[in-house]
Amino acid sequence: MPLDEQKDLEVRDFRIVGKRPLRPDGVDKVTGRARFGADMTAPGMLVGRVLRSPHAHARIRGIDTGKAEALAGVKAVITSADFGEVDDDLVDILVNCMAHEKALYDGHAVAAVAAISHAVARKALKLIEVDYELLPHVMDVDAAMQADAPVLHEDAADESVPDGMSKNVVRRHEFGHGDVETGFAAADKVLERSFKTEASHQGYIEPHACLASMGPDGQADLWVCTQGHYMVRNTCAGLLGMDASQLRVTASEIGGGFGGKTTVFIEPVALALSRKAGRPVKMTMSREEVFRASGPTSSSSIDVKIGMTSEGKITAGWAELRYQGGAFVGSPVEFGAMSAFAAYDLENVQTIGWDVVTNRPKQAAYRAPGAPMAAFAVESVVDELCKHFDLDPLQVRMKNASSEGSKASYGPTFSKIGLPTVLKAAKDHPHYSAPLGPNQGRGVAVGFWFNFGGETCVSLNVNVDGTIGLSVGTPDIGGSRASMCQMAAEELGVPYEKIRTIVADTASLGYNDVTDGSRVTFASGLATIHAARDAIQKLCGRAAQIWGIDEDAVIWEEGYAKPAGENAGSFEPLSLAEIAATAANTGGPIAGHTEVNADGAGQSFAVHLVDTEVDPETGAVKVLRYTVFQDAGKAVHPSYVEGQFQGGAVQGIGWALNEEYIYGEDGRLQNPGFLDYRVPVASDLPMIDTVIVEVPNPGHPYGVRGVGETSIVPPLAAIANSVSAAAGVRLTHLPMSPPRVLKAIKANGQG
Amino acid sequence: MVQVQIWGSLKAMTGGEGELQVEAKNIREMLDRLAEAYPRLKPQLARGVSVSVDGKIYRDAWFTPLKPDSEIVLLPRLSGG
Amino acid sequence: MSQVHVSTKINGDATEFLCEPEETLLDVLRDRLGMTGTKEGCGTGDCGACSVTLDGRLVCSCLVLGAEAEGREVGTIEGVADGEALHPLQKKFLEHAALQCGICTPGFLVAAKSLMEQNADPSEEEVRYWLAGNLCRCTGYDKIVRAVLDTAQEMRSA
Amino acid sequence: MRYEAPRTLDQAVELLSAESGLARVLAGGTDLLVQLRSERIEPDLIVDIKRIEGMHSITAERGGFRIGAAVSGAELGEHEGVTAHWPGVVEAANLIGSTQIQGRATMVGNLCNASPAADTVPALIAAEATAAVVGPNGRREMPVAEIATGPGQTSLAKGEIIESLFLPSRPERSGDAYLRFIPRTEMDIAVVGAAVSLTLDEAGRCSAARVALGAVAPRALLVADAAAALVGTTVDAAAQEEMGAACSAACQPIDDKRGTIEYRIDVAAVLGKRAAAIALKRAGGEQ
Repeated sequence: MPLDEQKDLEVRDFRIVGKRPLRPDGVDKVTGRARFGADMTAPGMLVGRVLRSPHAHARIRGIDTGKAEALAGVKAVITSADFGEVDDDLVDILVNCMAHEKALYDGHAVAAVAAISHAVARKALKLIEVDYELLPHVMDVDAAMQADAPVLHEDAADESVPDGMSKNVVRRHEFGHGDVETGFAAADKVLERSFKTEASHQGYIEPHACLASMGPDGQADLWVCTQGHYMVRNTCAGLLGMDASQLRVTASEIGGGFGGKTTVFIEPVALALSRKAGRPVKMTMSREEVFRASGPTSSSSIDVKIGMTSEGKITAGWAELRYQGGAFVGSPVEFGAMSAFAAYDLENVQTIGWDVVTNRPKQAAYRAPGAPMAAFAVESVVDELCKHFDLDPLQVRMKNASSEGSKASYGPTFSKIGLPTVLKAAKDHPHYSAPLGPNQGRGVAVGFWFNFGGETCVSLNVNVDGTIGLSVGTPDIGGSRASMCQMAAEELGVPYEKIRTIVADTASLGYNDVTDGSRVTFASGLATIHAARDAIQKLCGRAAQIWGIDEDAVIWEEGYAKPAGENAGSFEPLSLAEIAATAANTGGPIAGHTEVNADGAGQSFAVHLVDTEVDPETGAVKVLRYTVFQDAGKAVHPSYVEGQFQGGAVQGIGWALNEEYIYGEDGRLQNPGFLDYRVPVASDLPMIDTVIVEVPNPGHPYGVRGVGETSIVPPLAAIANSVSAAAGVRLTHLPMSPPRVLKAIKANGQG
Repeated sequence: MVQVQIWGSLKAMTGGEGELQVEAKNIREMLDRLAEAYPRLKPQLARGVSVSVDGKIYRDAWFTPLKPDSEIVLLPRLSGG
Repeated sequence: MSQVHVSTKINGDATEFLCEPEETLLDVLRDRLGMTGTKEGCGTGDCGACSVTLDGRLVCSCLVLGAEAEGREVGTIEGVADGEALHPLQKKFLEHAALQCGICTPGFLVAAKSLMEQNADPSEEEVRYWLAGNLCRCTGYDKIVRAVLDTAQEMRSA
Repeated sequence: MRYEAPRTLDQAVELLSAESGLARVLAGGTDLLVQLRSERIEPDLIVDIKRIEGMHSITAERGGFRIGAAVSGAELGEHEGVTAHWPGVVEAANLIGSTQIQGRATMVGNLCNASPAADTVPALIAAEATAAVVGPNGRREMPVAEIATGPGQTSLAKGEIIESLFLPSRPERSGDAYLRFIPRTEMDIAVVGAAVSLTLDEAGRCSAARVALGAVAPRALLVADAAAALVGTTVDAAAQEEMGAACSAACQPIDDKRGTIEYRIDVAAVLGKRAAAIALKRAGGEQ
């Protein structure tokens, strides 16, 4: 859709989109009927369990499974030997699911059993003998980059990494334009600071779970909680050497993902066990396994250098980012490097990112992967420069903000983006000028995320009674079935309640990319709108047949086919239900389809405003007030948009204040549970206020932008700026746990 | 001819050039020509890229038309959480 | 290994089951009785997804042995609605969009119902502390707390 | 594993004494079930004491209170008498875990789990509470401070269980308080815990005091120097300052996932002072 059609978007009067209907899966979820990953059973089902390495780095000299196999009630034991050769792009995934020559982190799977009960499975694990040769390990990103650091892989680096670096450095990324040295020379103040963030976990409340069943004929079914069941199918089929058609994957209800369920861990293991045992195998991770062996996000070490004039104009921005992504290639450092300065319209900008491997679990995506740490570092330095020149931090951001026509720090020129509008909304909000008490501080930060569209396929079936069955292929994590029903109802002109949206299995609908990149309301929504339009065209065709007029003399208005145009004649409008009732007589079933690679996802920006209070004697931080401002393009279901804003903010609060992976000297995870991996609890928080800004995305028929991820980008920085103001000292290491805050306060007092 | 901007770390594969010119009418042709003209870009192209055309980001759409005055920017393959 | 025979009452229904001595009430509910509305998020009493009532007291069913249910009364999410009629909390959770993924929702509802029975007029702070043992990772708790406060107000004026 | 739920104390003692393998007592289960589940322990016998007569009762005795071993935090918090006399002990018990945990967790369990960070132990020590230990050789009353001997270790002999705790009567003008530091507002284990119990004379001077700290040593510490800093003073700022310094000086903490040595030493002083201020108010009749 060309840009000049945007005005129509802004004035369009929606009937159902923008309202807050009850979600269609709601009653099941408040009554306990909804079935999640661990809620399925099958006749003859076995219990699958994984044996995990207690060592951070060890060569596996041998695994003796004989005693376990001999135990009564054990039906299968597998190791990496039970998997064959796989394509290059699947090797890391396979080795992560089942260690091959080396155990690369505490919790790395080395073998698995299927048995008739939990008790037998537990005993069997103890009977598996693994001969480990312990190797030195490395956990910290900066330590892993040292020339003499223990090496995980001999040849994982690609052509981007210069010679002479540690073999743990596996990728180098660089972005930017202009010349930063020229920019720094034009500044009145150039500030360089270093930052660290610890690894955090998505912390979804539902542990990974699946039920696999494979018959001797090689046909298999898999029930699993995942953000992408087509991804699970393709990956597992590749890992097990199966045809994709032989594996049907059904996505269960999913108890949170936030990026952590965009890959496989136990699923191929369950299938391999089921194949060997000839019976269904159910596997669920314990919470401890989730922490030790699923995919937390990277920890990071970042240097930032920014030049500013005394009037608050940023003359240059530079950052070097080092992320460890666990034991395999693939930290999201390139997204950190791309997004770090995306909120700023800069003439001179350069970012460099290093992807580093360590003896930690392979990172998985976590909500705007890579961006929150980069924003923390950059927004902290911008804040410090504002303080240096005694400038209003929002005005400085307004002065330098990216807007339509700005060249983004990662290359392209922005089309219509909402950052200036979002900044203005924050500046005008009463929160920004509210008074603060002693030991309190206010922080502000900007965040950006790209958003993503991707491959999408939906099918919309008009039932004979005039109701609609809508099949989508993107698992619903936060209410997307409601949004799909709204968009289909909007197009078709039928009541919301007449539509039922389901998440179809992999055999029933074409390929869909994973629910990630904040893409579902955008991409599945776009596909739903087009599928509805496809159905409308067919409905109009049937009406034309009935009336005996040309198809293009029929228009669709508010649920009715109507004759239109000079020669159309005069007929009573036909409702969708009336046309559906005679479908058999007019050509058979009526359905609309869309198969699309949905490009044109619009970027989303947010500003977070937060007040905190610091106890100067203990370093404890209390969040007093929090307001999120974010561009949603068009909020289809505002309640769930607000929910994304609030949830992202609170995950960010956790990351900023208390959540961290803590490893001992032995390389073992010290806090693999919700007791000591401290996610925010209800009593830690105030209400999270939200302001939805709507600057329509020209790439979507209703102007929708993804909203799920941007909301976790600003909070780390906003809270750090707030705590730094309250404590009177700059905090540069996340999380800002009480011992770190108190130490900084004391050091400041002595300095 | 279309102008293609590449990201910084790829310049090491193009002899320091950050803006490349190739003859192409669509994304597929552009990627093919780049691989021919700059063989050291091949591994990255094989791993996958996104392409921004006039500010709109495409991931796989080969036949997206390119015009001589289009702003074309190569990006790492985008995904999310 | 000999199994324990247990006679109990679940949501008012007399129920008997056999379980291993080390099985938790959560395991029994989910794996033996097919009552999967009660969820397991951690198995260590730190997330509240498995909240049930035992003789009217709110507990984590992962920290109760199945054998301990002998002669007791257990209340689960499956007993919160009265047949077709949703409990006011269930309705308010839907109205306020107080759930996203929904995995923590049964635990929150059981816990909030227990609060309503103890305190008809809780403050926001009381709601937040009462529910501090129920983790939600999607919502940031805002809409959950609002839903509970709104329910309390509605139940008081009813 | 066997599960037994005896009806009498004698039966419980007999079961525990006769077991040749690993036996564990189940009260609230909030620690035991976590250990079971994580496969850290695999007991051969679990003795559930909750069906024993009297285990759930709180009774007045010699001007104080006897609290059965199976009394949960929630039940304790609902008891007006104990809450009025020993608010510090009750608040310590009520700080343990969530509402759900409160429905199960007991003070005796907290004591026998012997975690250095147990919340109730400093408060009970400050209160000079005793434990009634019953075993094959009969019944004895022991100071709470002598139960835990180190992390996870107690002085209880095979077959012995704690039947109840006794909180003594208190003089006029007395108050107690317990504070702990945790990173969140709920659901954490104490990084430092501090309990103060004190009595004022008619002139408002502190005539007696007990100060105990948790999570700063292998077991809860009774800090005599801290108490001495209060006695004879009006518990004014200077006395509190000196008392805080004594708290810090008594710490022998470790670095772990919950806090650093330096942090624990600093915060012990802060919490000690703050707890003293609350205990002082309570002794003066304020709540």
